[in-house]
Amino acid sequence: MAQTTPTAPVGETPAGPPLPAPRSARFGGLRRIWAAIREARGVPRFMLWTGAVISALFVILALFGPLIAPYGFDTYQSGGTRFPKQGAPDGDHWFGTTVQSLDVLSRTVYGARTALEVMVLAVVFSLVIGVLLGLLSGYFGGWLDRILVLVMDALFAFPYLLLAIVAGFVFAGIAGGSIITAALSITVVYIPQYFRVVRASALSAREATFVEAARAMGAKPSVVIRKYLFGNVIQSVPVITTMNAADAIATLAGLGFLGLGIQPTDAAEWGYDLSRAIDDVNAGMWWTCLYPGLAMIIAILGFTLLGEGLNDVLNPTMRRRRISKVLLPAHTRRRTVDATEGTAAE
Amino acid sequence: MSNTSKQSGSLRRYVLTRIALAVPMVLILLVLVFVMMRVAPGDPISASQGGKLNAAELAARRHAAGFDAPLYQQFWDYLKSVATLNFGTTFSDRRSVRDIIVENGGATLTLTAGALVFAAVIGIPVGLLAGRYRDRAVDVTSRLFSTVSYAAPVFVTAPLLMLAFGSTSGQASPLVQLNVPTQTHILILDAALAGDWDAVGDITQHLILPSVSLGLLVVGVFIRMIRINLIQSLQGDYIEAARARGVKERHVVARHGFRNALVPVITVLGLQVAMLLGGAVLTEQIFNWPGIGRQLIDYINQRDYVAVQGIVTVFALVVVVISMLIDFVNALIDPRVRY
Amino acid sequence: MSTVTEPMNRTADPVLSVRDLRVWYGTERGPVRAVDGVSFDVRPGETLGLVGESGCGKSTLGRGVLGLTPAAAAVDGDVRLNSKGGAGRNLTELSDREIQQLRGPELGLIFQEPMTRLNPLMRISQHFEEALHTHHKGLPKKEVKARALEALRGMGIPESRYENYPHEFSGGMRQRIMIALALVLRPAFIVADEPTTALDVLVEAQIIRILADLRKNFDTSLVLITHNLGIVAEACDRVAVMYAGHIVEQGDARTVFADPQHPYTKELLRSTISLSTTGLHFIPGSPPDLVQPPEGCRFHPRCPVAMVGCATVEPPEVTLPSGVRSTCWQQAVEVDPSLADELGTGGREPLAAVKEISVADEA
Amino acid sequence: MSLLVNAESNDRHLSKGIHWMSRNKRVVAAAAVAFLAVGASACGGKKDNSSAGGGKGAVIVGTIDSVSSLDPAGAYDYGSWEVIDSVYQKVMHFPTGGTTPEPDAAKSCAFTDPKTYACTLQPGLVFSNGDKLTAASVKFSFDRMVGIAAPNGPSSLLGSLESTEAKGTDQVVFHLKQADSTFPSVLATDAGAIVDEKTFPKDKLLDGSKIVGSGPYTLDKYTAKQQASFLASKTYKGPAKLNNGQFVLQYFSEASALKQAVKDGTVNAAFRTLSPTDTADLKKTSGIQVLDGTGTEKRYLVFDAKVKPADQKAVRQAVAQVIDREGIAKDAYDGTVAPLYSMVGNGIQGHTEAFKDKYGTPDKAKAAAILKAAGITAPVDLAYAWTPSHYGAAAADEATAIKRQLEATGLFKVKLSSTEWQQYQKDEKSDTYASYMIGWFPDLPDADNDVSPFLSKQPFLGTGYDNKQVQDLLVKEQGTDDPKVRDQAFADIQKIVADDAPIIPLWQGKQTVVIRDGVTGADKALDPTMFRFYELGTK
Repeated sequence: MAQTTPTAPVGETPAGPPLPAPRSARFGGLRRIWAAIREARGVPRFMLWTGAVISALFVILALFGPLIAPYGFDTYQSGGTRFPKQGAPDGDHWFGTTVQSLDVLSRTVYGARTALEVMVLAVVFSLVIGVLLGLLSGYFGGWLDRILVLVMDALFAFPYLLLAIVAGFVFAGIAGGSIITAALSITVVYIPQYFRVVRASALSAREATFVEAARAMGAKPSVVIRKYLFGNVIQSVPVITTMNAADAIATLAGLGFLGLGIQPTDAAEWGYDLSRAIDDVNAGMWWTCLYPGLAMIIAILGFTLLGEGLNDVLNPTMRRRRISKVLLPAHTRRRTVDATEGTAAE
Repeated sequence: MSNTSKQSGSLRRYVLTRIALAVPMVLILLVLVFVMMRVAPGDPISASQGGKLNAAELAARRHAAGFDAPLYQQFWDYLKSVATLNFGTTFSDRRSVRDIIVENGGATLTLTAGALVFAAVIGIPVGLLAGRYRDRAVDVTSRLFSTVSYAAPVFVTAPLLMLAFGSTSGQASPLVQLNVPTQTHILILDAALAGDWDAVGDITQHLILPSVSLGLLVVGVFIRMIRINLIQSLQGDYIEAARARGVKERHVVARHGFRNALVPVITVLGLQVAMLLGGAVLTEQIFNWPGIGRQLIDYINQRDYVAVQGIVTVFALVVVVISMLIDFVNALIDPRVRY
Repeated sequence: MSTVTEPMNRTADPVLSVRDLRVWYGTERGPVRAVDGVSFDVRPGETLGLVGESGCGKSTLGRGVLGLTPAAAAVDGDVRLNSKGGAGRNLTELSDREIQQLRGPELGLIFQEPMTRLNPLMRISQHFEEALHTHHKGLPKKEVKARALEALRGMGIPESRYENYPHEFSGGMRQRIMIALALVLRPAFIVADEPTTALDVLVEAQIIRILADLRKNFDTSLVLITHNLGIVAEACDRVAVMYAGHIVEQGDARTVFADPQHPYTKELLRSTISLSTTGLHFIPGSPPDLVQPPEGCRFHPRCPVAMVGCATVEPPEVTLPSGVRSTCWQQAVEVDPSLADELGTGGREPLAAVKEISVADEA
Repeated sequence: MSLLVNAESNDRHLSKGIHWMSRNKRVVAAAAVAFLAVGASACGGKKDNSSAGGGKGAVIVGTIDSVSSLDPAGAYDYGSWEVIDSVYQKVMHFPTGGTTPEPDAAKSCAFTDPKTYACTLQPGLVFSNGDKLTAASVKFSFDRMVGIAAPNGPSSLLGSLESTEAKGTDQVVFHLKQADSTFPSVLATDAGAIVDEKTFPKDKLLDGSKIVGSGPYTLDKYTAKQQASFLASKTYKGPAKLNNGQFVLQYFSEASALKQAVKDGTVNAAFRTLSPTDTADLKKTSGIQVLDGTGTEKRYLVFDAKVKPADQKAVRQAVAQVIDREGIAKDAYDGTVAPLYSMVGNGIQGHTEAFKDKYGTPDKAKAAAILKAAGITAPVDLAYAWTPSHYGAAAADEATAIKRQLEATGLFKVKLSSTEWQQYQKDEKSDTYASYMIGWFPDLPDADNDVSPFLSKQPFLGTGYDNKQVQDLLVKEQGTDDPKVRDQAFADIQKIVADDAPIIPLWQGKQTVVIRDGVTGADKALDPTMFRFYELGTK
């Protein structure tokens, strides 16, 4: 990643308002985001931070799952004694046990781990592919653009869960239900979103005079894309990313629920646990369904709040000057001097 | 009215161009679906007979069923089936996808409509209030509600609802299903046509839980979109202008704010139908709802990709058509669109 | 000196008389003193030009009078509307409901940007119907249409376009429609907020003529907000020059232009291109931050003739024999040397040095 | 044009002062009212559906099976056969509770020689549409079945049928390719269903649901994947005694939904297939009974003798020695399955407890000894494959249970691998798995049908097990219909299999039917060969 090399036409170009100053081409966007976050107030601030905290907790839970969870996700006995089958919550198993006599608490914790892995993979995949395609399409245009747009729109036209299901069904057949597979099936759903956003702003940036200038100066496309478009685009991405992160959790669970997700013996997955729990619910066993369900909702909630908050903060049309009531100090009447009589009057 | 002919003309022109634009999209969709289904492994025969027959027998049957025909051949057949609106015949139980749509579409339609009604009844007023009284209590609570409802997947809310309100599964009690003569394949309509009001009651009772679970999926988006658009339209210049003409505040909000907020809202809400169709798959599965979504899952499990292909195609086409209709509606509401 | 308007202006008492009007916005950084103690009068059929750099509070003043300031703003002072409907009430003390009823029939506002001021989803007819229905309950439909068409005709909009949508009109036409919308209710007093800045020169002339004719046809008083001194000279009886939330000079347009008193007015006039001026002159520095306006005279950091005292003591408003009122120590001390003491010892030394620095800061 | 008129009129409204919002309000209000009304009428609806149970004397049975074909030539799955069996008649049938076929449409049948089976039809048989059922109909049905050989059809069951011959109106002679003692049983399956030659096309499957048979019921109303309603046939002449005038099959997508339906009383009975949890819960529910009967589904642990370490007999034996069938039945299936100690199913003629006799109760000491004797050092690394997408959710539990049992002995380290069903079949045949999970649903209640597919010269599983002695025994038992000879052959086969342990039988499914109080005859209906809907009745 070469910083501004003297050959790069950065210096000459007037720092157009929509663009970060050349030097911060790559971090300017982020810096602006951070500034916006810091000056957030009121509801957006609340959503932003609540979301952030919940998401953080979720991540911690996932990362340190093995330390937090009392047992492994497939542990069914300890010290030779087998766990109760569908045992109600008690001292040893705070969240009870499942039909496979697994500890619900541990399953839930490890579920977070799985969710995080898939989430990160899915988001990264779709981010990389989507942004890349979007930039190329928006920057170069032409037939490449036309074809990509058509395909993406077509993908976009699919009901997204349906798309994920079909993709899951395809991938699962090819590679079996691994974490990667799940992530891929979800990725397919999100690529079009990134593509659209990125392409749009790439298009607008492309018309901008300074980019024209840069190209006129013979800047390599790669340089222009990296320094201008990317810096420009970076801002719209965080919102979508967090929103998708939330979505990814739900979609993964949806796949798992339909048995198209990760293989149950490979990892703990909330959707699968829920599908198994449906029977228990009808049999009045609430704990196997409640805790994974709750965990999922909270996790999704966290990321959604984060995304919403970011959106409020970053989206200018949603930004709003804080109302602070003004108290006018007592009036001091302006003194007047009337030259028509030529005497000063208070 | 000198402008009458002009406007209708422009509207007609708009509709035609819009349709023309949809054609390549449809073609791409078809290719996508076809490719996906061919990448998908397995076939109905080894799925259903795999445990029973030896390899040679299986191969013979696969050949007999034409699963080893060359791709261009298969694609051509697929295109023909779409062109004839027949969408192919399922392998596992030899139903034409058209029949599936006709027989099970009614159920999905009922469910989706129910969900939309619920989402609209809750979402529109709340969204408007939230947008009008921004950052007040009503706004904050509604936003939290919308976020939660958005965060809770169908298969979490559904069981909980079942638990809470006593579960009802299927679109009606078997006897009701048995005794209502089939005319429109929309059970509730058939019951009404037959004048069997107990049946209608039974059907509606079964309809509530599924619609609510599915509706909760989109009500959040409803609220959010309506709110945002109202806020934005209330910031419009013509709002201040109207105030400057001394227009009553409630007219300013209603006539200028709400109405202008409506245009983008309709678009987004229309897109939600796609989301509903997706969610319907899960909902139908959970509530044993005999809709298209449930058929889809069945056929996926049977690896009947002729069926899956057909159903997915129909879903996709429906979405394309809907988005087209939305544009037409917008063209009606917003004169600018026509030009 | 025009003879037509003079006597009328002098005799009739003002339709609108504003005293010590203040409009402050609340922000993160504290209150913005957009309008900070402004007084002026507008007489029937009179056109008052309100000039000043952008951001000096012109538009806020206009909206402040009509009570269209945002929720975050605080307004006080005395705004008397002596028209039939106004009945000498103080507008700043009216309820939202009361002021809303005055807007339209008594107070009109014409906007800077005509393109976005009409509701794109409503036909022109509907705009008029709405306006008329609001203020004349139960006006028969025929009557409504008749009056609307009359107003449009006045603005040179053909009847055939009555049912059209806003987007079917050009910018100039829209502005004329906006004006027609304001006039159709025959308000006694109209604020025109830079009505021509968004339009090209030809259209501008057109609009200005229309506005100038107002008072002939309807005897409407007009406050014409602009930064274009040419327009003022052309269309206004009197002019008020605003700087940083204050009116620094006001009086008969011709008198002020012929012999500007306040240094800012002088600078302003010099900086406008005319055949006489050679090369472009500009006022160094930039308008002050209205959250912490400069002590003393707000113009002193940029004032070429500022005195040391200007930086600390606020100047009085001097009414000169010509009737022109200027808020500047220069005139004040001329008129009444005794006031000089207030500037303190050495208060009359030029502030040049200080100015250099402040200018340096700005650069 | 009309569009425009609308727009116009709208605007007229607007100008009259009826504004969008007020219109919108009205819409919303209307919708709200509608929704409330829905709610209200729903409460009204409740009464009537609780009474659904008994209504109109119809017995409503819920199931999660699905029908793939209403035409016998295309039907080769339990869901379809539930329908076929009720609508069509067969030359032979299995009497309730029995596994030896008896005449049904036939008056009498017998082997005239090992390769010829001759039947005489009952006089005066007619199809539900009035057409006569003659020897020609029977010949037509079998020729058609074999001729069409539908990809999803059961024609493979008639593999040994050379040709069918109609003599006169009531004589049917079946010529076989080779001696096949199981042929009478085959005739009793629904592969032998007799169809009306005037209704069914000769060379293709019948479309639609207008099917005609001579069975106990006629298909009255059919909605695919939702409902099938059967009315007692007025023309039926056969052994079955009907206890109901009408029964309804209600199709469910999810076991949980089915369970809820039987709990709510919207169905009178639930057959195939509730989850162990549901069954356990229903047992506790008042007003509901859960009946168990022997099922036909079996689950085998199959070794591939071509893959290490399964190629070593000692390893296979050691596994057989420690595997705890009771444990699997309890842990994975809540006792909804029964331990199985032989490839030949419980209750099938010729069944022996071969594995129990050889290995007794699970014993890790013996197992260790076996390995030691063969000079194998424990722990042995053994890969076990299973598929999540064909044997239901509990398959996961079974796989885990097996892993746990084997590892608990300290003699094995088990690596579980799960593969999607499609791939699974390929891998298993291509000797990829050392050991794997296979389920078996026999077509006939005949020992031969439980063993020959796995042990014959070309087994359709990758077992890598090729035992001449066993293959000879199979030929022998297939060559005769003398019970004593066959039983002996099967006894020997089971003994050898238990010793070589190429395949370890684990469990045999129980069929479970859940009925609400007032439903009669469920015990008789619950027959291993086929569920007898006609036995059901309501008090």
